[in-house]
Amino acid sequence: MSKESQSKTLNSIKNWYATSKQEAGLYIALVVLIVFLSIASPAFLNADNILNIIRQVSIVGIIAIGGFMVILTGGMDISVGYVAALTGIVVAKLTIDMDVPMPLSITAGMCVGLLAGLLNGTLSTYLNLPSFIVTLGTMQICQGAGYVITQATPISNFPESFVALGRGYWGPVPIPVIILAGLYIFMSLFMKYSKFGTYCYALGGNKESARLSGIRVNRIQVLVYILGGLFSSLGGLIVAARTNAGSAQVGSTYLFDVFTACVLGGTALSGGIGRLPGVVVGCIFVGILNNGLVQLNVDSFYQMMVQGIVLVIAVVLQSLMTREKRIKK
Amino acid sequence: MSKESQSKTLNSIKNWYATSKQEAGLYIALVVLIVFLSIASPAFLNADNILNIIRQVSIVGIIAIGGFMVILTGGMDISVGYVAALTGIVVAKLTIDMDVPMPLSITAGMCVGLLAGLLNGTLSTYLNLPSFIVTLGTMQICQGAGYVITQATPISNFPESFVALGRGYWGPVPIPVIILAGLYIFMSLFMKYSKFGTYCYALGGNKESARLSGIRVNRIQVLVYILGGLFSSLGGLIVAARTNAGSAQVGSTYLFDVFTACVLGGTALSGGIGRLPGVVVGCIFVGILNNGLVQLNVDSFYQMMVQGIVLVIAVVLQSLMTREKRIKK
Amino acid sequence: MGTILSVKNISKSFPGVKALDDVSLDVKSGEIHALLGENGAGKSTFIKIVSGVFRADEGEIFIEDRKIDVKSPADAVEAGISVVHQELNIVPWLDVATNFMLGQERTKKFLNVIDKKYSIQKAQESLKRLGFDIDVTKKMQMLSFAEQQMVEIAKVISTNPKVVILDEPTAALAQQERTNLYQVVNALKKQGVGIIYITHIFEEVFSLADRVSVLRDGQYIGTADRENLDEKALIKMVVGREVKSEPRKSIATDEVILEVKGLNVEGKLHDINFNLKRGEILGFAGLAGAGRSEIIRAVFGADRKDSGEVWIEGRQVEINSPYDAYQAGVALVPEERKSEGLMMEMTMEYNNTCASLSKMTNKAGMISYKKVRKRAREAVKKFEISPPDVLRKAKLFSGGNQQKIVVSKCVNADPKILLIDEPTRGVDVGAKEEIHAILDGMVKEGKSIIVVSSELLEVLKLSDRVLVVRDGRIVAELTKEEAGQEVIMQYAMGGKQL
Amino acid sequence: TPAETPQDSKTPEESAQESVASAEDANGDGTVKIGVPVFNLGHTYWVSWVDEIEKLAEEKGFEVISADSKFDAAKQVSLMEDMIAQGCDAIILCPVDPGGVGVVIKEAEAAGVRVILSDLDVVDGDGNHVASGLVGIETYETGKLEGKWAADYAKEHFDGRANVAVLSYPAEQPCLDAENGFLEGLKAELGEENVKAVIMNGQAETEKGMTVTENILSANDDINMLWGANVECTLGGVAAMESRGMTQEDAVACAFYTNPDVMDLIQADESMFKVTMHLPPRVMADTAVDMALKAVNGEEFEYEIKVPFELCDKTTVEGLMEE
Ligand SMILES: Nc1ncnc2c1ncn2[C@@H]1O[C@H](COP(=O)(O)OP(=O)(O)OP(=O)(O)O)[C@@H](O)[C@H]1O
Ligand SMILES: Nc1ncnc2c1ncn2[C@@H]1O[C@H](COP(=O)(O)OP(=O)(O)OP(=O)(O)O)[C@@H](O)[C@H]1O
Ligand SMILES: [Mg+2]
Ligand SMILES: [Mg+2]
Repeated sequence: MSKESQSKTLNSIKNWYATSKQEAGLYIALVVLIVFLSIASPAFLNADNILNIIRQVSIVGIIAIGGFMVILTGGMDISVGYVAALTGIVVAKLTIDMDVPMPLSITAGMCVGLLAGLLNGTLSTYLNLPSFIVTLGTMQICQGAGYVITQATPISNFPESFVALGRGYWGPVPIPVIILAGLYIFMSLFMKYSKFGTYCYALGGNKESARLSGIRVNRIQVLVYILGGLFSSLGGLIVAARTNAGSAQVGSTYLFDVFTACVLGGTALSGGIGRLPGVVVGCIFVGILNNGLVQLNVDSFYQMMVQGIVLVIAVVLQSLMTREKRIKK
Repeated sequence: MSKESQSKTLNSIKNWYATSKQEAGLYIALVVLIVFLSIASPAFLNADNILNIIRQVSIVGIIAIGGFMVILTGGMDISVGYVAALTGIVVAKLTIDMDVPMPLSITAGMCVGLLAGLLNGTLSTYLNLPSFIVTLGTMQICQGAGYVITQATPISNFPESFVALGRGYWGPVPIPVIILAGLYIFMSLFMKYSKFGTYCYALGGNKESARLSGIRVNRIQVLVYILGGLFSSLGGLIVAARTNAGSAQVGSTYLFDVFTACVLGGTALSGGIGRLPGVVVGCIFVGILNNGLVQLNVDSFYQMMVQGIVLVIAVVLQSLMTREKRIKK
Repeated sequence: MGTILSVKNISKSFPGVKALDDVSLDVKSGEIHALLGENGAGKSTFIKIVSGVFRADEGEIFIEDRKIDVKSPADAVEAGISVVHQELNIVPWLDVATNFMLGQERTKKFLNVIDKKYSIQKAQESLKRLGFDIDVTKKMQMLSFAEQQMVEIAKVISTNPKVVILDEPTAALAQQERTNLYQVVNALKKQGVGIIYITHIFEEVFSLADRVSVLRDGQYIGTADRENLDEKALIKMVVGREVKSEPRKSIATDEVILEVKGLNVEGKLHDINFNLKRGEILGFAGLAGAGRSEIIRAVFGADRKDSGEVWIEGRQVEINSPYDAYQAGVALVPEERKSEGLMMEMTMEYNNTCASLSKMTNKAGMISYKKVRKRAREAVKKFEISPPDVLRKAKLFSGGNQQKIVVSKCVNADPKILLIDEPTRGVDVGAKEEIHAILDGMVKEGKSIIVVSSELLEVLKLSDRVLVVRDGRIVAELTKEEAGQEVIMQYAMGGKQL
Repeated sequence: TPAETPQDSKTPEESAQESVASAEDANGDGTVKIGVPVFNLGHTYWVSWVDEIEKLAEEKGFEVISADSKFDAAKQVSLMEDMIAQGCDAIILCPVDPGGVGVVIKEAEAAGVRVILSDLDVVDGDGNHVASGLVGIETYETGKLEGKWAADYAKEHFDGRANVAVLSYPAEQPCLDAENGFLEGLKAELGEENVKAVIMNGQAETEKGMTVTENILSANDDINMLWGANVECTLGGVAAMESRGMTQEDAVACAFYTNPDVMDLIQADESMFKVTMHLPPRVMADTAVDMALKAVNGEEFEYEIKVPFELCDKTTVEGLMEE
């Protein structure tokens, strides 16, 4: 009996390890990075800078939730950054230039994400089009629309209350961080404990098996794209609040950041594998990397190179730590 | 007997249709676009403009050969654009600033592609890392190196002989077009009839099967990445010759152009499916689209939107025409 | 007859499982050596080591007394070892001929250009030898599962190997093709090739094998000459106990629960009409490619149908997708477990419950992993899934155990009507009886089942009624009493008309 | 000849000399740290600008932390936050999005980090300046000046007609202003009816400039003038024209901003590249650094100092090259 209970605890430890080990390498890489940076730059570890980093991370983090879900179900959404930008622009145009009440214009902004997601989802699912092209098209449409609306001149000066969404604090904690934390906790649980969440994994794992198991794969797929759009829009709201403007000069970097965070966090681009906690750690890694390079005052031309090299090292480290004992594949 | 031979011809027609139909929709979309543009803008169909378009297409076309091969084997290479840029920069630096003889500096330039491909290939194959991250890292390294070398100031004024590579003519035909045409014909045949080409398809279709059939999949995979790098470098040489400079401001758009051309041309991003002739048509489509918007004098803010919309329409059209009768899977 | 392949003291561990423990085996040239064992005994692992897919932890491999080091499948192929693996390994988008020659292409000197004509010719010839006439320029994907399997088999034996290893080659084949395969295997044997033949079907062992070796839980149990064995002894050797096989008693009622009327799928199915009664097990027999799978897939909504009505319990239901089918109380165990049945990267418990998640929620509508786990543990017990690790990824189970997981998934959904395509493909003798007993138990609870199986004996044993399918048509309906191997085969091959 | 005399009491050169301001930190606890979230290091102008600041840092003994905003407003805001968190004493920036950075600048100023703007001003909702100082430029007026120059050239060589291929870069406000100014200047001199403009986004890159110009040329065979929003895309445009066999007989090329290559071209006889507007990065950097140091040391200074562009054509190029 005692032997059995022993093997039970052993098993549960194994299980914990098994579920989190796909990110284990990332944790180690993160720790290495943090230790290195805090030795190299004394200012790195002060509370101010840490809050600063997570506040910066929060936007990519929120967008990455949606991006992650799409990737998890075996698709990809490269329109995320510009959907975010367009959302901010629409809200700014409506609120600032047209005096539409805040709640209404925010709703309109979220509709950008909704529509973009609906377009992405419907075309890629029901017409079975490659999601790369569909979302590329959506991306260009959003980017273009952003320029058309703003005429390349950012629309600034939101009411204070809205700006607080991006710049305010709740006690010592920035509001975007609270939003991110809330969303992550909720979505992590949702992805794990809801039927919808588990079905997302099934879709990415084997769409045909999922279909034959009576799962309505198309409907779920479209919903996931819509959620992707909505999270992008939410991110866009926060960017707008943070920069106090709706601007078409925003959005180009989110795509790579989101993908990098997901992949570093152990998400397989082929779908079916990955966990939100990993993604958030991936985002933090990317954020720390960006911040650290500034802290170390690396020449900005070298920054790109260093970033590339660190990225490769991180992923090598991750893979070496994560390696299941060499078995096939 | 006659019945048999009849069914044979029938079969071969069916086969031809089956192999080219994955691009059929694209051809139709292309024709629609051309007809529309030549009605809307009289200058569109003159010989001058047509040569102009294919000359512009040739750079993306050459890079796309390598990009296609990587995608075909189930990977992705997002470093293509910046490998091309860095190649041009290295050649410029050596030739112009350091007076290295042309053949030597061109060789050095091609080594950029070789090394980038080797890095991409080795890490993603032998360490089994996600090709997205690895090539993203390579991309950043190349981009950074480009800026470090040029300090953001293009290095200009190649010898005439080199510039001819990008701007010269052979009779009425621009030299880059000849290079592209030659490469396409050779590579199309090579991919179709050679062992290596067939193995690329096998790798993308089912890597494990290929391995079990005794194919040395890793070796081929690495070679494909190297070829991808080399084609990028070749494209980079032509960009440098065309602009008469090695510049770090080049390269950002090639990635999307290459992927768009491949996907429009019927290449599956999951690997195993696609043909080079489709890719070249995809490139031409992208080229015509860019050219047409200028021909029509579309406001540059609206250009992006229109581009996105046309892209989505093209791919919808393509899918509707291409739809195989719904069979299982 | 010299020893051609000799494997000594092989051990192999996977995380949590010792798959092989000091196993030795030798094969003589011109010998058919059957390798038997329960699901998960380590048979596939053993041959994967011999063929370079896995590396052994310990042990040596000799070919004709020469020690070889197989680091990759390429090395094994070079050494003359050819394998048909248990799971299909094809490149779906390439044509049959290219698949057939993959890795063995004959090339011209110039740029390694493949001699395509030769490929086509060789593929066609080899397939014909197996009694198999298909257009080898077709895409592999267009072939049925059985046809794909035949291509693989044909490929392997066409390479003039020294050793041929067949891992459950007949599991996907129907009677006719099996017979063809036996002939080819015997011909190879005459040429002096050493053959390892893995199977769960005992008739094959008795009609083909010269010697029989048995593995159990990764341990080598023993080798015996076929002459010295009878079925009982063999079962005891494999399972370690006796297996009772009792004939089923019919409990079918007269109440029609499922009725299919005028079902057509263009080019595949023509005017299919049949019904299923409550408590009945209805068998579908026919040759490979006859369209049996297509019928139940169309009923289930997995494939589009051009016309036809489905009535359940006297009411017409619209089934246009598997979801609709599940809502109507119909579940399907698909034919191909790897591509249609399982999510290979997901855990056993996930696969086991993903079709019945609605039943796994707590009051708040959240999935209760306690329930999921409990259900998975029950399934492990009921289906004797080994290793009994519910958190193991599906891809890490042996073939037979994977099959059990698929069946358990559909049983968990608690359907009124279970459609089951090849229920015991690759399942060992003991577990097969278990699955049969489970199906029997289900009808006793008032459920109804349609079984499609290429194993005639299985159809005969399970079914209360048998429908014979040929060329997309139902050509005969036989009661339990009328049905017999010969009659069915006659109908199936078109020798007898209704 | 400078394009415009600055409105301020002091010329930038004077004010720069006046304060070879000690780089002592105000509270004397170390060296001054200046953060520079650069507008876009993809372009030569900004590279030279940062280089100048770094040179000054060595001369005057302060520390520079620079990073690339990559022309992304949100990225620039992040960098500023990083720099504030890191304890910079001052930040010098050209805002990617003048509307957007206001809040961060306020935050910085509140945290005692003095912010000096370059190129573009930032005001809050009530129209008050939020930063400590501004090194201003006048792109619209400068563009107009160049337009006048081009009009004179057209009168002399092209019978007073200007058919311009415009390689615009609408994403950057100063570029857009310059473009509008140029066209305005042109039209004012030649008359609306004699000016035709084909405006396309040249994306500020050589290869894109070249492609777009090729496309413009094949749609319009009467182009005799090229204007580009920066040197890179204009060079691409010139290359496109030249590879079509056009010479300075057929067309003239005008650009905004400079680099050494362009000066060579303008100096040469056979090039169609005739004019550009030079904004001396050294003066811009000097002025900004000077303001920043003064601000950190608590000295008084004028809020805005305007730095004029200088017209760079054959007559002035040698003088400019010497700098
Ligand atoms: N890649 C793997 N990783 C971990 N465990 C594995 C792996 N492959 C097989 N196993 C385990 O090794 C044991 C032997 O499996 P194997 O596939 O050899 O069985 P088998 O005898 O072929 O069974 P079957 O008759 O069902 O095909 C099983 O317990 C299985 O779960
Ligand atoms: N994906 C496909 N595309 C085109 N034809 C197909 C496809 N799958 C199967 N077929 C054809 O449909 C017919 C019936 O298929 P299938 O072999 O699955 O029937 P079956 O009676 O279930 O046979 P079995 O179960 O023994 O394999 C065959 O002629 C096969 O070639
Ligand atoms: Mg097995
Ligand atoms: Mg079947």
